[in-house]
Amino acid sequence: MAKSKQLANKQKIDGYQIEDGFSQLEGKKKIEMLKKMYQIRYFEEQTEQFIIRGMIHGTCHLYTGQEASAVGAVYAIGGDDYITSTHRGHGHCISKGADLKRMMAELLGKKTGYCKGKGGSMHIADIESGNLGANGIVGGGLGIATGAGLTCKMKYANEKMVLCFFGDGAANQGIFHESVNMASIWGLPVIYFCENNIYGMSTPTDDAFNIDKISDRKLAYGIEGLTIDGNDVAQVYNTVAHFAQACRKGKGPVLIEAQTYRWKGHSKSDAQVYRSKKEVKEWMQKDPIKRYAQKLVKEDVMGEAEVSQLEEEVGNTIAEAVDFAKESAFPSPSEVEDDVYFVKQ
Amino acid sequence: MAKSKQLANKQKIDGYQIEDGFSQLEGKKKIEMLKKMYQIRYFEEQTEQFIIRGMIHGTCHLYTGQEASAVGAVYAIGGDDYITSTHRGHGHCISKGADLKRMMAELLGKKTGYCKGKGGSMHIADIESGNLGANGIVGGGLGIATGAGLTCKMKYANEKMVLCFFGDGAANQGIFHESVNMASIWGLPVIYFCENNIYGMSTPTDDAFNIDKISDRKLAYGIEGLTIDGNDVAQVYNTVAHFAQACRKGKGPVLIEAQTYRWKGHSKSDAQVYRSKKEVKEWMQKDPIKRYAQKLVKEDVMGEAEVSQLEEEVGNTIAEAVDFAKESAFPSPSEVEDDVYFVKQ
Amino acid sequence: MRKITYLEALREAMQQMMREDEDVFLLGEDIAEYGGAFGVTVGMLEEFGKERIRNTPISEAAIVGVGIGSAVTGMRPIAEIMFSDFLTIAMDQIANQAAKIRYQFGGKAKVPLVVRTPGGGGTGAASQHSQSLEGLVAHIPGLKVVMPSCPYDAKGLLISAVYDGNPVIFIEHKLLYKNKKYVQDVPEKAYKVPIGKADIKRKGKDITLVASSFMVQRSLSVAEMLYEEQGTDIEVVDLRTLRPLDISLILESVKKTGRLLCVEEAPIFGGFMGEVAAQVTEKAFDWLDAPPHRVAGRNCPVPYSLVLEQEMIPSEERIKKGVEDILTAV
Amino acid sequence: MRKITYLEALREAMQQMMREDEDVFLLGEDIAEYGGAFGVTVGMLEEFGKERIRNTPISEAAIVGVGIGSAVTGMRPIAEIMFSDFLTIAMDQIANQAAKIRYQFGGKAKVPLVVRTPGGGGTGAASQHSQSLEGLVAHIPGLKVVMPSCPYDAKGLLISAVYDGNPVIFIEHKLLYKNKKYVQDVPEKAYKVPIGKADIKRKGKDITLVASSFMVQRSLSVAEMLYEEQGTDIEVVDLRTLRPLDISLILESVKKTGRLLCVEEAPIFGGFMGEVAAQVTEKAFDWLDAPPHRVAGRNCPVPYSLVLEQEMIPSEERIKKGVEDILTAV
Ligand SMILES: Cc1ncc(C[n+]2csc(CCOP(=O)(O)OP(=O)(O)O)c2C)c(N)n1
Ligand SMILES: Cc1ncc(C[n+]2csc(CCOP(=O)(O)OP(=O)(O)O)c2C)c(N)n1
Ligand SMILES: [Mg+2]
Ligand SMILES: [Mg+2]
Repeated sequence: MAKSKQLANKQKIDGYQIEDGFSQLEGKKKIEMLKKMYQIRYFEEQTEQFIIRGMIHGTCHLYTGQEASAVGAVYAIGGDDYITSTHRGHGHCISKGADLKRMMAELLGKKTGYCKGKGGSMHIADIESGNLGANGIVGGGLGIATGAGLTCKMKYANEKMVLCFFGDGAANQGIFHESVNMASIWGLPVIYFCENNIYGMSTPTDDAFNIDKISDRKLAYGIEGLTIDGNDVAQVYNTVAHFAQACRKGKGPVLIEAQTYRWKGHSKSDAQVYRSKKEVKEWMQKDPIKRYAQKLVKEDVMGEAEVSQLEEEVGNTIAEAVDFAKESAFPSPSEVEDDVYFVKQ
Repeated sequence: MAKSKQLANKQKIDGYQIEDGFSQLEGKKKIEMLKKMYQIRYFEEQTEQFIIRGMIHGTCHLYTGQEASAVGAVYAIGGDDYITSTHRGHGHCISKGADLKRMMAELLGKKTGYCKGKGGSMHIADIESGNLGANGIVGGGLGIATGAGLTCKMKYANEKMVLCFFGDGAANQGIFHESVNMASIWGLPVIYFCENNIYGMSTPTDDAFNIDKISDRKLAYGIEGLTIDGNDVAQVYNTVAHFAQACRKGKGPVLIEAQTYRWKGHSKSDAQVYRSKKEVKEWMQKDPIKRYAQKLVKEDVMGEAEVSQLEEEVGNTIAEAVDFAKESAFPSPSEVEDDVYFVKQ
Repeated sequence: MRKITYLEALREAMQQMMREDEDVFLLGEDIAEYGGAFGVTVGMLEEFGKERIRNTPISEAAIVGVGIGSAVTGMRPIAEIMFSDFLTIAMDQIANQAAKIRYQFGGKAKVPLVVRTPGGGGTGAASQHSQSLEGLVAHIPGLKVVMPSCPYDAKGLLISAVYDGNPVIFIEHKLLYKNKKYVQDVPEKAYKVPIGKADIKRKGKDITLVASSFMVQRSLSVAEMLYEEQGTDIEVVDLRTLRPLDISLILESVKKTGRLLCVEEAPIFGGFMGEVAAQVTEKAFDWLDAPPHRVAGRNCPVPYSLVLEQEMIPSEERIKKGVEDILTAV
Repeated sequence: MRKITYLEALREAMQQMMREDEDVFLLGEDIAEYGGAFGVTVGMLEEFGKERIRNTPISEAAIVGVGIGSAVTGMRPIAEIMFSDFLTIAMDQIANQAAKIRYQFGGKAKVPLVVRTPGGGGTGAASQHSQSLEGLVAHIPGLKVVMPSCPYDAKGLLISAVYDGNPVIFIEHKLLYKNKKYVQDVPEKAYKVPIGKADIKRKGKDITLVASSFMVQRSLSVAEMLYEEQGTDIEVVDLRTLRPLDISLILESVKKTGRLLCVEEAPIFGGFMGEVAAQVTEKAFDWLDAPPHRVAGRNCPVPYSLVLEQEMIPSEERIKKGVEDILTAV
């Protein structure tokens, strides 16, 4: 998608000249992106309800507040491209086009879920749509993404590429270091997309890093990289589109740090003693969805009524997903040892 | 040691102003350092003989050609400080004051060896002298060094510090990343001393890194770092002394890259197809020992005759070590399960 | 005495050691303000400060590596790995460094490191947060492996572990931490439960059940149930320590009952209880009235959905059936 | 046919697959110019180029991680880990990613990844380069574990592994690679030896020896020796695949001989053969004339000095004694 665009006016983002491909998108596309953001938001609100009502066996990590990051990034790559996701993966998954019904069913442990109830929130994957999966291991997607990048290079001559989501916390895992270095020396088409939401669980980035910008780690690998506003969907879109193009040209990997914030606790059981209500409130005021909706209204892409209508539509989709999930059957205990191995037919 | 020195004239090394403490050392000390370098060289020549004659069960990684690096660095820290070493550890070990007899005995698998014959070349350690051990795992010393640094901070208020040797190859292990980051955020007194001998086994650094200087990885952790001539014992000494002082002041870790070259094959069984004889020869012309001896003669610290005498002395020491090792007994098979666990008396 | 939970017992052990001994400190992810993912260290930051309740980045290999380095140089670190599944990330540090340093240096180093970590399933945390990986570490010479099943043992074993002088993998269980059902009288003073000693948690004469950690509790429930229902008198042996294994106590019990059922949460194939069954057969063949059997986890990762998870992990019903099968055999 | 070594058989398998199938490629440390630490891939760079004989930095976790990612997206990577001891560094990738991806995604992914790695001792490489860690991986559901003992099996099993569609940990043995004693007739054409099938390497009627990899060869020597010396007729079962285990063949053999000795290079405690012994006891108790026994590595790391190393690893003498002990028992 980014490939076919004319060069538009450029913006300077963290020292890079980035073309504003977003502004050239059709209105329909822009609205679709808003819709995805609402889908994520409402999906997570619904999930939270399930948690409160004790309907989720296990834990969940909500993506609320980070919607611009997943949507902006995923819309800037192609449908055939790959993503790898994280424990906080619902947003990535929805952006990549997952079926909300089957996601919801998975959360409730149903047989109709993406993983037949075997994976749950932390393992939703949809290989067919190019989503190589959420991952319960912090940093778990980094090696996989790099390997997918190798496939893209060897099998698809960089026509396909990989968008690898990971958190600020994951950037201190050894596998981050090894993976990015390998992608760099081999020139693999991978965008390492670090969602810096200022905390790894309870640990603020200030305590886990002695550098100001995580993207400065690019210097350890000789690659490009920059820090962007992860709550500005257009900026995320433009940056990822820019580097996706570079990836396809064989220019190798890049490290993007998208600054954002998670509104909710780390997981189900987080009392949030490590941050102030005030801090949370301030970030909530910078709601990426509201910000984007206002932009679209201001730019006359849509009217306020249309926004409300969109919200309502999304609400209905979620309600349908809930019905589907609730009505679906649980897997049978007899299936427990199925799917461990691939068996030739 | 470095602590007590007066500030001398400074040199600029890779952007840092480093005081030339070396030139102020007593002649005796300077000669001792040369002696250590010879000890390493001759020890390795003897080891090579053992290898050729099939007397080494297992493999060995010779330090020949890198002598300035170990000696310069170890002499710049205190006797109470810690080092961690590598698979190519004989040089570090000798520099830290190990007994050549017990080292040689270990190589021959004798009970009188440092490890009672249980460790061999890759595991010689001497905790009492502060040598926390060679390591058969590439990168294996990095975590341990960082932990020793934590002890230095918590128990000794940074009066003790740690010198962590590792190779260029090890800098691409995940544990490098995690360790240096942890030392940085906690301000631990650790000098990460990367001996870049241009190859990790057969792999040239050019193939394993996409950056020119390994020391630039300092930028990923917000620490100091620089690249030095690892074959210049004075420069190594001065640089390590400078940063050892900083460590003791609580300024945290540093990443030093010392450029050097290994003269011999990677290990016992290396046909060296990956490099040219010419390249090896060129580096051998830059022999760090000859260079240092010439410097001492030129500066009138010692005469040429004294150098020869020193060489002879060292030759005798090695011969004694060989005798000791050969005459020593093998361990008894009945000891095989001893020393697995610490048992309270 | 007062009754406290398993979690409280662990915390108390750490607090008491840290008050007495400057060398003891904790490191791990989110152990400070947050108090650890399961709350074991809640409140400890306030008492001991952040130097000794040392929050780390998400770097499991370095957490253990730093633990090793500080242990070798004189500290007594207690490293927390948030879920035992992540031991795999630190496996080189555990198996190649911590376990081998003493031996490969010819007995001239000590590694008094404790790695605390919660294992086991039953919380719906799925495949990467529910494993029982004790078999992996128990196979490595140089390590000790401890798995307490109750508050009393938890406190006493943790104190023993910190002062053992060897690397100890100390595996706790998520379902034991806060469950009021398992509270116990625990002495307020510090005390040790010896490492390497199993414990008969219920005396019986008809069959020996060998288990560890949460499976001890489940085995005890079954024992009570079967005693009431059918008068079957089960002896429950709690391994407490997997390595070194207290095989003599197990043999004693089996020689008395003539029958052995091993109960294990990990997938049965290649699991630790194979060792126990094999050793018992080797050493007490003539006393056995029936072949030793194992009731263990299914041969699959731990699944998410409750119905599947309950099927994967040995239930009371499965243990009961295992007992009945052995008793009716021969 | 021509006789080739184990190493040549492995190389030939890889060459043939790579000529046929663009998706097959190798990655690992020093596998290109150097041809791998043991020379298995010597000459392959020249034929296939550096894209497909892909030299990596020293980053074991990423080597396996990259293998997984490329496998999931359609390639058939063969990753080489230079020594099996370093599997520990990649253990999270192996146990939490490769092994679990298919299951946790509900059966909707395939991970056709082979991890080739040499295990075992006998080379004086000491504690961190001599381990037999198959027990660690064989316990993990989702993995297959293959350990060929001879050139014929090596070639056929490697081809099966690459086309199995599941992650396979393929453990070779350093002492088998080049030893001319073990050369064999090996078909020039590509062929498969099925994964999951054990093989009777020597028929006998007095006792069953179960072993894998190099210990099969050592067991065969002992079998010949004892047959000549005493007429003892030993059946040697080569597991070939540890997971899935071909228990039915083992049971068949044990039901015939009534006696089982497991031979294993790894330290005995918690090793894989505990599983074999336990399963045989569970399933063939009434056929056993004596309790199954194990001759295995001592409970220590592999020491350096030759005298110690020979004591640690099961020798022919120890195996012989193990056989005699069982035969004289009862
Ligand atoms: C290897 C590993 N270590 C620790 C955890 C526990 N854990 C889950 S999420 C998380 C924080 C991750 O932080 P970050 O990468 O910044 O992602 P975020 O949660 O902020 O989205 C932690 C510590 C884990 N799942 N895996
Ligand atoms: C974890 C691990 N991977 C691989 C090896 C095999 N190996 C031993 S030394 C070596 C090269 C190390 O290179 P470098 O760190 O530059 O040290 P150098 O040998 O050049 O001194 C390799 C690959 C090992 N011992 N440990
Ligand atoms: Mg975060
Ligand atoms: Mg090197």
